[in-house]
Amino acid sequence: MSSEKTDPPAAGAAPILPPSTGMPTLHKAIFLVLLLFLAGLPFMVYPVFAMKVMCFALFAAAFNLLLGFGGLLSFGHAAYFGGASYIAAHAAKEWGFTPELSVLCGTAAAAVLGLIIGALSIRRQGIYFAMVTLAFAQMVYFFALQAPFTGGEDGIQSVPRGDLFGLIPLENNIALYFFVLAVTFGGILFLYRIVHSPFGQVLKAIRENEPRAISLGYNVNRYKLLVFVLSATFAGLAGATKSQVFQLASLTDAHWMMSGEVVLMTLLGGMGTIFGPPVGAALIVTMQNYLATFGAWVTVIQGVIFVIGVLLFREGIVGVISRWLKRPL
Amino acid sequence: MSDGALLRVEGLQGWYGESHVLHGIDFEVARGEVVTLLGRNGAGKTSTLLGIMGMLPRREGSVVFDGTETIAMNSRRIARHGIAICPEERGIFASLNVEENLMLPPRIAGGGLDLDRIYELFPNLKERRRSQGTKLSGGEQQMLAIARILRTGAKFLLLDEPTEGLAPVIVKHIGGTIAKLKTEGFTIVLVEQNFRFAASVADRHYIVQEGQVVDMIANADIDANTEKLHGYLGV
Amino acid sequence: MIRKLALGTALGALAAGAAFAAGIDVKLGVLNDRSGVYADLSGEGSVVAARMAVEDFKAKDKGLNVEIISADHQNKPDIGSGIARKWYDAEGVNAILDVPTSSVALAVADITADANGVLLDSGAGSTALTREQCRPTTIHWTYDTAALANGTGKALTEAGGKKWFFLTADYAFGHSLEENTAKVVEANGGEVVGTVDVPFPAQDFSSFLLQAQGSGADVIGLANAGGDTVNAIKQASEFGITQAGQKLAALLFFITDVHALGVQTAQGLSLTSAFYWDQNDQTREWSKRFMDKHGAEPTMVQAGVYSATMAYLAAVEALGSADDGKAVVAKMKEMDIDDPLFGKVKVRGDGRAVHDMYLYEVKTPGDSTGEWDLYKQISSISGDDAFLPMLDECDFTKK
Amino acid sequence: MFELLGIPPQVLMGQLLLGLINGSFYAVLSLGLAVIFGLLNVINFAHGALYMAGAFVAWMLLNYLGVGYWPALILAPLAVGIFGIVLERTMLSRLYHLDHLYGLLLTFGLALIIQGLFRNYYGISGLPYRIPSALAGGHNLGFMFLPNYRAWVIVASIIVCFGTWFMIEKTRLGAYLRAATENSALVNAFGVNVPLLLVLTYGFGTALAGFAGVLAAPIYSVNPNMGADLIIIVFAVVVIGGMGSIMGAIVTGYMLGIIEGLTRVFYPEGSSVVIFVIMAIVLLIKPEGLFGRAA
Repeated sequence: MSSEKTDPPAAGAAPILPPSTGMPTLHKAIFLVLLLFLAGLPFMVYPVFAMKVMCFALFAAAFNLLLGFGGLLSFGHAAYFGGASYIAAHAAKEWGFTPELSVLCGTAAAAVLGLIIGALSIRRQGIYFAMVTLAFAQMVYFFALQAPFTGGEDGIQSVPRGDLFGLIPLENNIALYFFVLAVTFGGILFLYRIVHSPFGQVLKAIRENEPRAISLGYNVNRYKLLVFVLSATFAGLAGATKSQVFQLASLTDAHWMMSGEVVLMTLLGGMGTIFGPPVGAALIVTMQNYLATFGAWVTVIQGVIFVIGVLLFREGIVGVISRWLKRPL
Repeated sequence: MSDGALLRVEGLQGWYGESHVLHGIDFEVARGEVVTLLGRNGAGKTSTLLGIMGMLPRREGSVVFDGTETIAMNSRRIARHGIAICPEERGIFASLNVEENLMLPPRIAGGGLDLDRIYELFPNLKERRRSQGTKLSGGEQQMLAIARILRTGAKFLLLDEPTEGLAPVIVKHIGGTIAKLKTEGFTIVLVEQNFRFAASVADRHYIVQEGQVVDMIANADIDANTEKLHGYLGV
Repeated sequence: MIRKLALGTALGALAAGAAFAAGIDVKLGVLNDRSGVYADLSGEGSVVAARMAVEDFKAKDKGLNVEIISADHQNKPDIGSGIARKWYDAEGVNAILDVPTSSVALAVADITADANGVLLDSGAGSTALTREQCRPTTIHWTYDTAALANGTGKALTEAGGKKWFFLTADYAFGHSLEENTAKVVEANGGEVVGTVDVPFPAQDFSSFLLQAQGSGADVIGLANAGGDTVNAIKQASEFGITQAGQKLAALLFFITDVHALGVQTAQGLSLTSAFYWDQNDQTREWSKRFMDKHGAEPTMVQAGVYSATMAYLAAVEALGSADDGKAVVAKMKEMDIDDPLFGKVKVRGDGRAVHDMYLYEVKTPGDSTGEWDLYKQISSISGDDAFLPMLDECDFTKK
Repeated sequence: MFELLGIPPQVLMGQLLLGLINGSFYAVLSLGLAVIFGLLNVINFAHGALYMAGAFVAWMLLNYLGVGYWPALILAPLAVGIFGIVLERTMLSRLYHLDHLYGLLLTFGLALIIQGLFRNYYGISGLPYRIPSALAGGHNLGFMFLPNYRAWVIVASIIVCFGTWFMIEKTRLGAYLRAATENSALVNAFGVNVPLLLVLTYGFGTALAGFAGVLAAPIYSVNPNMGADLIIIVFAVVVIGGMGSIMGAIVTGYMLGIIEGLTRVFYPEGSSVVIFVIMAIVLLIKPEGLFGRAA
């Protein structure tokens, strides 16, 4: 088994932008259009559904930071997503924290978890890295199942939505929607900044040729750990926010299928692209939502989409568009 | 000579993914000849052998072997036409023992050496037939790599730097083996860095530079062309 | 937003117009497991049962326009609560039916209370639905873990099974079933000699069964459900545990499970159920129609969906509207219900539907005359004995 | 008589034996996974679904064609293997030049499709499959009652594992496989039909999954979900043993079955996570796995 083969794939056809201080016009325009669209969205579709999409979009974007830009395939990201959602739900329900503090609490917990697991995992490569992260995620799942405060199978239910900053009640779906929009959109913008910062460039260098990056004097492990923690933190932010939206933290969020789902979202949208993972997340969540009435056929349809995606659209949707436009997206 | 060519390569181009390594190789080898490809590191000698064998991910041009165009064939079919390769760094399999390594390439034609004959030629291999292939010394590994393609019945051999990193006495032994094979009617294309060794076994030398054949020197003319050769090889 | 509102108003006007002409609009949502472990005992069969209820109620003739929709909650509380919320907020659903899996049911109960809808739960077992998390809009129709414990647990203890060992599925439902049963066992002079928490879901129970065997218990209580129960029973028979004299108590066991096991393996097991197709002429007649449509005999959960829907429609008819969930539930609590499948049913103030439960034993291969001829009735348990007494703070008729 | 942590030795013996039985399933399944990974570099996530399919094919043979357990033990793996060959030819073979990840995703998608289809047609509660009459009953070993069928499971798995090991390590065909695992391009250039080797290997690996499925049918509930959670456990076994190591997969399979069995006595709740704890420790200390060659 040669070492190239075990490395995660390079970021498809989409090249990374050169380091620049400003955002390219195309991206600015897309972000702006997206923001306008999202601002109007809750009046067109069911707001809770839109919020779910946004939480998963942030989750996928955070995961993509690690896979698409850091070149590290984690198979245990449900640990941070689910872990943060439990902590945030617990903070809001038992400690009476306001929503923003609860979310912060959950996110911080994910960051700490990411630091511990990351420090232990990043020395492993390729499939071994994926398996170590899976192993730790299974332990987190086990903890979520057994710990007294997580409510086992029931999860933490009836989490109060509370008042934002102790002032603005979020009981109203629309108010909550704009809170979630601010958190997730802000999160994705922040991830965008990271990718296009000098730090992002070093990551790219490491991903493409680790030995050379080492010889250039970069402390590769420190960079890997940092990107791991950042990715875990934002995955946690997504999970914590989701727990406020659904007023619920449950085992689903920590299960290994969730780790698999986020890989799927990222690949379907386009690994290593900025807009791909959120698009993938939106597609998968929409699909699950609208196919729910098909009962057992959902898994079959999902499987077929997987297979077709892998065989025909490996660059993902946004990856393909980006190739057509010859512009990174 | 050109009518009797066993192998004729014309305008052979080759790529590894995005990188273009062969830019139109032209040369030919007559039946019973020993020919070397000489050139600096990275000139495209090994790629030329892989190109003939169909082992490059992508190739274009023409490679006619024994009257058959092979450019569209995969390496398995090319092998079945009677070409055998002894690859760079010998390609001995670590998970196979010596005898398994020997027996690995299937017979593709009659007239291959049988196991007893091979052990007669290379007695060391017989002694160590149960050892793991990669536990042998470098010289023994090289013997093994050559021996295993003699079994197949292929009469056209591609040898990629068979003397690399070996002690002079073993190099000499290999030279002897190649000479013997030539007398038995084998046709051989040899990639070499060791110019002295090449001169001791080959009939003709092709010079490869930047993915193209730039010159051909008959072994008989080699003394007259020493200067030129040194220039090509940067000795 | 404006367009949407305009559209909504237009549709509303249309609907209102139609209502004047043809009666009351009712939208029912069957929310259950359609792909996971409970898909056979609830699933599409529950939708079939709900449709039959609408037909049998002759809703059209009585001026009720009933529409039924359905969705798969995958046994995940987040998926289930998401669907329930959407149904109430965006699709105008009046009542949600079935909802197996306690964790999902509890989440949906909360959302239902917030939305002033109605939860007619048939599939879930948790007693919390009418106790710790009782809501004025919840009705818990078919069974609960206490009723199962009072049926199977009590019967077996009284029959001499004094020492119990529990194989408990290691999640909320399993623990609650174990706890309820242990109380009943102890109240009847028995004792619990050991328990083992089995990770859920599990395939291989042999190791746990061996521990149970070594404990010297008279009865091995299976506090689990679905595939876990089936596997545990299959393996208990394989290891000769039942032959050696220990009795198995499948605390939650559906006819589809027995069917999956076959009478050869399941024979002699005691189980508690609210319904069996071969109980009387009415159940036989109904079950035959169900069988024709669905291809399997109904489980008690599916029968419960039917009978709860009948009662619900009657209350809506009496009130003339399905809009106020709390009022509909209050109405159901006032009514005297005589159900073709469940007999006399009284919905208590806390939302617990009280009816008789039955103790059955699985027939031997010799006694069983057909694929679905599976149960022999041992006794019937009156509703008041089967279900836990009402908690005062949960009596919403007093508030 | 001594007791270990309050457990009498007889009970411990019984639990060890049961662990070995479970390990038999792990060994056969992880062997198939390891064989496939070794040569194809594909992490076959459909393995659990194919295991389930094996059990179902046995059930179908019995109920539709009246073919009993013993013929099914050959026919069902054959059917699953042929299905695997079709999958390899039509889909997997297009992905060999790509990263592992794509093979994993493709097979994950295939697993969803296979499971979904069986769920649609056969429901979820499972189907009964009787223990063959020749193996009904059991023997009292003193410390436990050992059903004959379970004893057969151990024997059958040892035969299959040893046979596979022998074929790979000691035969000509096995030499091709090992050589192709190291350098398939060179083996192909010797005139060996490597694509044929690949497809046969995948067929064989999936047939092993099908075989495990038939073995499981009489003792576990035959239902569409029976392989769904098994796959990551078996995958963990392969990783602990060393990816692609045949002996590693077999030995680790039995060993983890036993460790899991012991966990069920001392800390039952933890028996579902113990394998992952071991995997984390092994990967952190010896990343190439217990029996793997350092990469």
